[in-house]
Amino acid sequence: MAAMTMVQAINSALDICLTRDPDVVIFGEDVGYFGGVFRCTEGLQRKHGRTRTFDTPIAEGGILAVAVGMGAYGLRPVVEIQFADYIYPATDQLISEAARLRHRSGGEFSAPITVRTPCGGGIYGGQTHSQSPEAIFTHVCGIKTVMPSNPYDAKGLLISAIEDDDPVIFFEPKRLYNGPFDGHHNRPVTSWTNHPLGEVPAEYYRVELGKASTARQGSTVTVLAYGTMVHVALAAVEESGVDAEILDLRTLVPLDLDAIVESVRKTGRCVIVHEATLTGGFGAELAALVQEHCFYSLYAPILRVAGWDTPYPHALEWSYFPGPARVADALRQVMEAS
Amino acid sequence: MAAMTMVQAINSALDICLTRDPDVVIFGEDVGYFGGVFRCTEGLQRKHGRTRTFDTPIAEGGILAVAVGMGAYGLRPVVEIQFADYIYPATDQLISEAARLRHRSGGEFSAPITVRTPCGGGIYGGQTHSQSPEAIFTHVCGIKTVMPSNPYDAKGLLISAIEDDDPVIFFEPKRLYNGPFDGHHNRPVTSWTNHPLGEVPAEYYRVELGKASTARQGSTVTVLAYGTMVHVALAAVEESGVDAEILDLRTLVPLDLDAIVESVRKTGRCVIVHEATLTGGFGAELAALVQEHCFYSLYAPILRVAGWDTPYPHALEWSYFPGPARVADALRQVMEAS
Amino acid sequence: MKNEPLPQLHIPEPLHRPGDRPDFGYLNIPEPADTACPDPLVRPSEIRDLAFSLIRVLDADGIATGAWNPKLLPELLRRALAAILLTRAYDDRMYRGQRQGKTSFYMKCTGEEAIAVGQAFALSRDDMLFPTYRQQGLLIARDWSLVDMMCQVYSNSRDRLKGRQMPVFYSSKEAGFFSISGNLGTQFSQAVGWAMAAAYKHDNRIAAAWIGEGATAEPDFHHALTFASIFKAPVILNVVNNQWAISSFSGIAGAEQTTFAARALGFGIPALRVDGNDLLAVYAVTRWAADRARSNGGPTLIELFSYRADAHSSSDDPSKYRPKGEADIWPLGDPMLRLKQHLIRLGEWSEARHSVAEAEATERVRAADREAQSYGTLSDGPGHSPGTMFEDVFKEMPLHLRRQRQQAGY
Amino acid sequence: MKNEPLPQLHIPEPLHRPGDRPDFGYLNIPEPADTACPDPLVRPSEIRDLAFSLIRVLDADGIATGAWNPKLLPELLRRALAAILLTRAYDDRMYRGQRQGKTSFYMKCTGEEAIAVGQAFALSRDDMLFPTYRQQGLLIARDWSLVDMMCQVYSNSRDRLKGRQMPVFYSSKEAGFFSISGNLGTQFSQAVGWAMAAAYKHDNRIAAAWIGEGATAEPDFHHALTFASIFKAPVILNVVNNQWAISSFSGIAGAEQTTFAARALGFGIPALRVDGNDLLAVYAVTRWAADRARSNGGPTLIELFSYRADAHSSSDDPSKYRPKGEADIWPLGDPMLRLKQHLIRLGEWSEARHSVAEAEATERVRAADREAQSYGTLSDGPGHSPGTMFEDVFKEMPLHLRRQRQQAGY
Ligand SMILES: Cc1ncc(C[n+]2csc(CCOP(=O)(O)OP(=O)(O)O)c2C)c(N)n1
Ligand SMILES: Cc1ncc(C[n+]2csc(CCOP(=O)(O)OP(=O)(O)O)c2C)c(N)n1
Ligand SMILES: [Mg+2]
Ligand SMILES: [Mg+2]
Repeated sequence: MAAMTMVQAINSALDICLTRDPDVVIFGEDVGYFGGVFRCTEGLQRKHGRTRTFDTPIAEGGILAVAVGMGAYGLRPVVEIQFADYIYPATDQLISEAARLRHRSGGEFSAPITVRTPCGGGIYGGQTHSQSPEAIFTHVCGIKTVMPSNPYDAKGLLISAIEDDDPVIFFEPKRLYNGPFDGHHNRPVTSWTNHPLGEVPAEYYRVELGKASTARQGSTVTVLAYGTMVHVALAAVEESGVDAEILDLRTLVPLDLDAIVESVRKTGRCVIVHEATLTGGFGAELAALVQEHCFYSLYAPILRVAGWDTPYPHALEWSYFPGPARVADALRQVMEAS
Repeated sequence: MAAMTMVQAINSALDICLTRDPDVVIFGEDVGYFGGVFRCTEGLQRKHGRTRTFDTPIAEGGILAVAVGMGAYGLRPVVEIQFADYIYPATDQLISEAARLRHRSGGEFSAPITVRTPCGGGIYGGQTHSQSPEAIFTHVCGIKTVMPSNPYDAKGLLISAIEDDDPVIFFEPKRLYNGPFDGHHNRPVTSWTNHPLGEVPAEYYRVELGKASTARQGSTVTVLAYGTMVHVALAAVEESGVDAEILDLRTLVPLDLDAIVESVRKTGRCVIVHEATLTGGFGAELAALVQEHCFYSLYAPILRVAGWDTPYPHALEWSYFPGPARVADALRQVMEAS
Repeated sequence: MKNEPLPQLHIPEPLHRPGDRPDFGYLNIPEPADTACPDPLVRPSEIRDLAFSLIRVLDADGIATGAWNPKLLPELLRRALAAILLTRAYDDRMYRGQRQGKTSFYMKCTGEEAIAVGQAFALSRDDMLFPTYRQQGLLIARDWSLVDMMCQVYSNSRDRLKGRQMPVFYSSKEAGFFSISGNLGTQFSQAVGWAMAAAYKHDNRIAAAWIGEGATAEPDFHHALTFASIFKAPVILNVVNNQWAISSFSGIAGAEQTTFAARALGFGIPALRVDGNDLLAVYAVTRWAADRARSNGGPTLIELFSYRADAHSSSDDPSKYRPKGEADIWPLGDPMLRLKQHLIRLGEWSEARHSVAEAEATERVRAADREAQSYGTLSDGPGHSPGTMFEDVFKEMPLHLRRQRQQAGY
Repeated sequence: MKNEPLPQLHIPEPLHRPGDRPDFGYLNIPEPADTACPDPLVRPSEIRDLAFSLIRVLDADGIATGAWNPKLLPELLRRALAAILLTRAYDDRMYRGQRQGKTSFYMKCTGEEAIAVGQAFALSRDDMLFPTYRQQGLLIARDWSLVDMMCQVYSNSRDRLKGRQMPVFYSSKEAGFFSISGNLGTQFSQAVGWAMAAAYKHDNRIAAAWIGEGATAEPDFHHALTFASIFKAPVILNVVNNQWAISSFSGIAGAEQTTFAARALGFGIPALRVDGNDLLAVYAVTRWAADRARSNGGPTLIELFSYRADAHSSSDDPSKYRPKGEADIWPLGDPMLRLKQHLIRLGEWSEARHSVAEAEATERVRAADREAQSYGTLSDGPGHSPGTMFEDVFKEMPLHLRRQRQQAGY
């Protein structure tokens, strides 16, 4: 075990996969010699060689296309999209191709691709370096969608994603790269050192896709969150004093519905939190499922706390960000409902 | 008034807009001389001239980019994406550009673009000629999303969309182009002639964006539907004998939430129907909103009837399609719930 | 500048529309002897002119001549002719099957058969193909089972794609034939990825991809050229310029300005432009590009100049947008007739043998069709069970899909 | 072929990395006299060689010479030099502002100033500009308010973009300067749409767009060339090749194979390749392309060959991936010094006047900064009210946004 940041945990997962499987190749913009703008691939080219971790032209659609072709050959490509905001040029290759290939070829061809991409705000990135577009992909059958909230999960989930034979989009909340950020942007930055989930085994291990974890046990309301919002929810619980159970979903598709239903049936209340814009966000799917499966257990409407339906603004990003105060408000509101 | 198919109604709207506004230009693949693969632009080039309705290269992203640039100039481009399944190469220009331009430029530049695109299945188009990707765009702030269910609305909504100063995606359920299809694919095809909403004024009129209409009044359950599913819902009501109120949403963003809430508060039950895949579909947003706003009026869980979470299969399309039987089942199920 | 002309938006328009008398007099068609054949490892900058030429081998009399003559054995030529005849017979039968309602849709490659067939013969059997919907000739030239292809078209119980794909969207790993996509262009850049993987593995198989001239406007075309050139991928990038993209003439794809082969010049990729109705020329350029790719020379772009002699698909009626009879006066002729004429000139073929071969092709197709229909058709079944729709979305069916399948009653 | 070499995946690598001694000896730099200047309405096929040349006007001694000499009046040259000095002073001050925490981010254009400034002078004031983030010189050369630009960088109360955009993503309709996007490349094809609209309206304004050599790999580049060539759009398409795209050298964008100007050849678009550090040459090619566009001659692609002398942005540290001192030995020199030298050679400038001009630029920037900061900075405010975030998503605020704004407390 060693204290690792999320960047280091991701780097460790990539290093291990390159070492164990000669079919793993890593590519993307600036990931080669330089090691990535967030340093997640640092040192990998030097250690594993130029053809195994290399820079690509600036063409996200080309990166995905090449990954699909390599997957058809039998490789296991792990690509980086420099910011999730730049995944749109790749949507056709992702949605029409990677996600559909196994089905349309009767199972003969597949696209065992992992797409790593930093998402979320909180670094003054403005509207084009802050988005969380996970809901666009959770709607697409044939793609798995993952978003870890801590170094331990990041490493274990990333190894699982790379070893998975289906395409996986692996969202990395960039605001968590170097510390467990709870939304209090005015407080001193905390680091992963000393955080229990910043303790990461150096060796190979997996965290299974499709399984939520309980970030906090509680009895009166279930909070469904993922990525940065897990830490925000923890802060909100602290501040509101509401004894909430917080589920860290970790994988959105396939979803750990049973864990969700079990918790909400127990607590009778549910608050859903995500950083992406509200309308049509993944929270909508969660709310639809929860009301369907837990209808008779619910004491109060399910509330969603999310980014406003606006672009992520540069200077005003903390007004956009669904911080602990907004989550705490929602917790109080569901507790007050009769 | 004249009997019009949906194709004719759309053609009439385009013709009127070209006539009234010299800044309207129409372009897309095969829309010029030929008049479009679904014939919606037939005769427009001959009547209005080559530079006003013209063919483009096969590049959906290029089409949208050019439309954004034209919009910035001051034109009002109306573009056709030949099938909604081919909108993905245009997502970056749609999401990152058209939808964001007004906001990011402090209101100085805008993209008053209308994107017409045929959606939905039922013509043995297989997975790449049958999709309904509306949920990908309803999640994107800054875009309006419209889907008419009949010729009268199609014309009035299309004129409103073209005159709207924001980007609008206008989904045309291709299975409705020539008749009000209720999902009974084995029965004889019916035409728009004699359908009350196949009666369309020849002249200019608007149907306001953002307003639902009541396709059927009823008392015990509210069905939320749009596009082809409005007719499927009508058939299902017929067959189940359930006295449902059917709302034809017509515009998904901005949504007529008040009409929805009013109806569900009255009926106490809600079934949502769409053709797109279930998970993360627009039905999720509707369910989330309905449970939030009508929680205390609901007798039963809100049910969603939608396409399965699979690609739209060619030969098995009627097993995928959420037809009247499945909708009727859901109606019965919500009625049985205590 | 003074007295500038009024700015105008230029909208390309074909020379001839329905009602006009078609005429290809404006085409400049060089003779086989006009074009030199460089070494396959030549520097691309030395052969830029080939992008504006037209490589040909068969002259007007059916004699093979010039520097590009691949000097093929008559036996191979006869096999190629047989594959062309079979492709044509197959297209005719399947098209009629669609008209009879046995399937929903069909696409012919009439007039373009020499492309897929000639290229299949020039490649190794284990090279990987990334086709569009108009290269059925690749499968046929690789002796792939007609019955298997028909079962896909009929979406029947033996359709390996389980009724999921539209007709003609074949896929066969065993045949080295990548799953055809409905989304134009996507295969072009994927092929480059496959080729990069092969190079990464020091595997000397190469990839070949096809795209229509219309679809070159898609991003995948740009990505293919970009990645192939930068990473020197062993891939052959083929643009089939059949003059039409549904109702849009090639000018809507850029043909008024320059050739499609010229697109390669911007990437330092060698460009060959070839008479696509001349099987020998098609073979020769493909072989050249394959040799180059296998020698670490990287990609080649080939423009195959041809004509879509029939409708775009069974849903299309070309008389709405182009003059009747264009195909008949297409100056590069019919690829089948040209190859036949050549073999006869060589003394290796005769009208009599040709009639027999034609009848054989028709009969093979008829027999295959009988067998395929015995496994079902789209209209009459049997097809795959609806429950199969839930399979292969993921490798293992996740819980939500298992529940949906159950809900659907399977 | 026998004895084929083992297939290899080629990964481009720059000649020099940190620790190496940089050396640009491999660059082939022609003299101004080497390049002919064709008529602006020349057929593109006649000037393909210009895509592989390098148009220059200023020789090593600062003398303007050759066929492309635009013969500019000294007064214009002095104004251009002033704009370059102002751009440099502006960059320095804003960069320091970022380092002092007054804003979150900044991007300099050091070493590339002659491009934006030279091109702005060659265009008409009402031509429409579609820039990237490294053409602040366009605004400055158009005498746009420095204070207005700074307010955007500081996201303060006078920021017309209301704190929504990252610093340097300027937008000004009045300045004919399109809203800069964070998504690389998108402006390139949009400019073509704007130009098509102008042609549609018989309006003789033209559009000009910029893209980095790295971003040419994006689809928008392909779309721009495709649509511009097919519809003969009156647009100037500029590729700024500054050798680097963050940490990736130009070989990762294709520079090992050919020039970026050559991309135009595949579309029958004239290609000019120019010394981007030579303001006179930049002016001349831009004027040529503008004349062509305004005469219905359609688009021109210009590659501006330059060097990114500083970091990619305030978040970047180039010493991690390239040798120190490359900028100092860049063989095309510093654009400011070259223009200064030229003016001195002409007898129209002196070291003394230059010092005064530099001091003036610094002082203008300082004064503007004082004013801008009086309207606020990112760190200290005041900025716009959070309630403004909900505006301009749509022209009229729909109900759900009004409700959200209310919920947010505004
Ligand atoms: C992304 C995408 N856009 C549009 C279409 C609709 N479409 C199918 S075929 C076709 C024309 C293609 O022409 P071309 O590339 O020249 O190939 P050809 O049919 O001539 O072989 C079009 C526009 C599609 N399938 N995919
Ligand atoms: C679509 C997209 N992909 C990636 C990025 C991240 N990014 C920002 S600048 C840059 C490098 C651009 O290099 P180049 O085009 O050469 O322009 P330069 O910075 O040299 O002026 C990258 C990769 C982006 N902004 N947009
Ligand atoms: Mg074609
Ligand atoms: Mg650059």
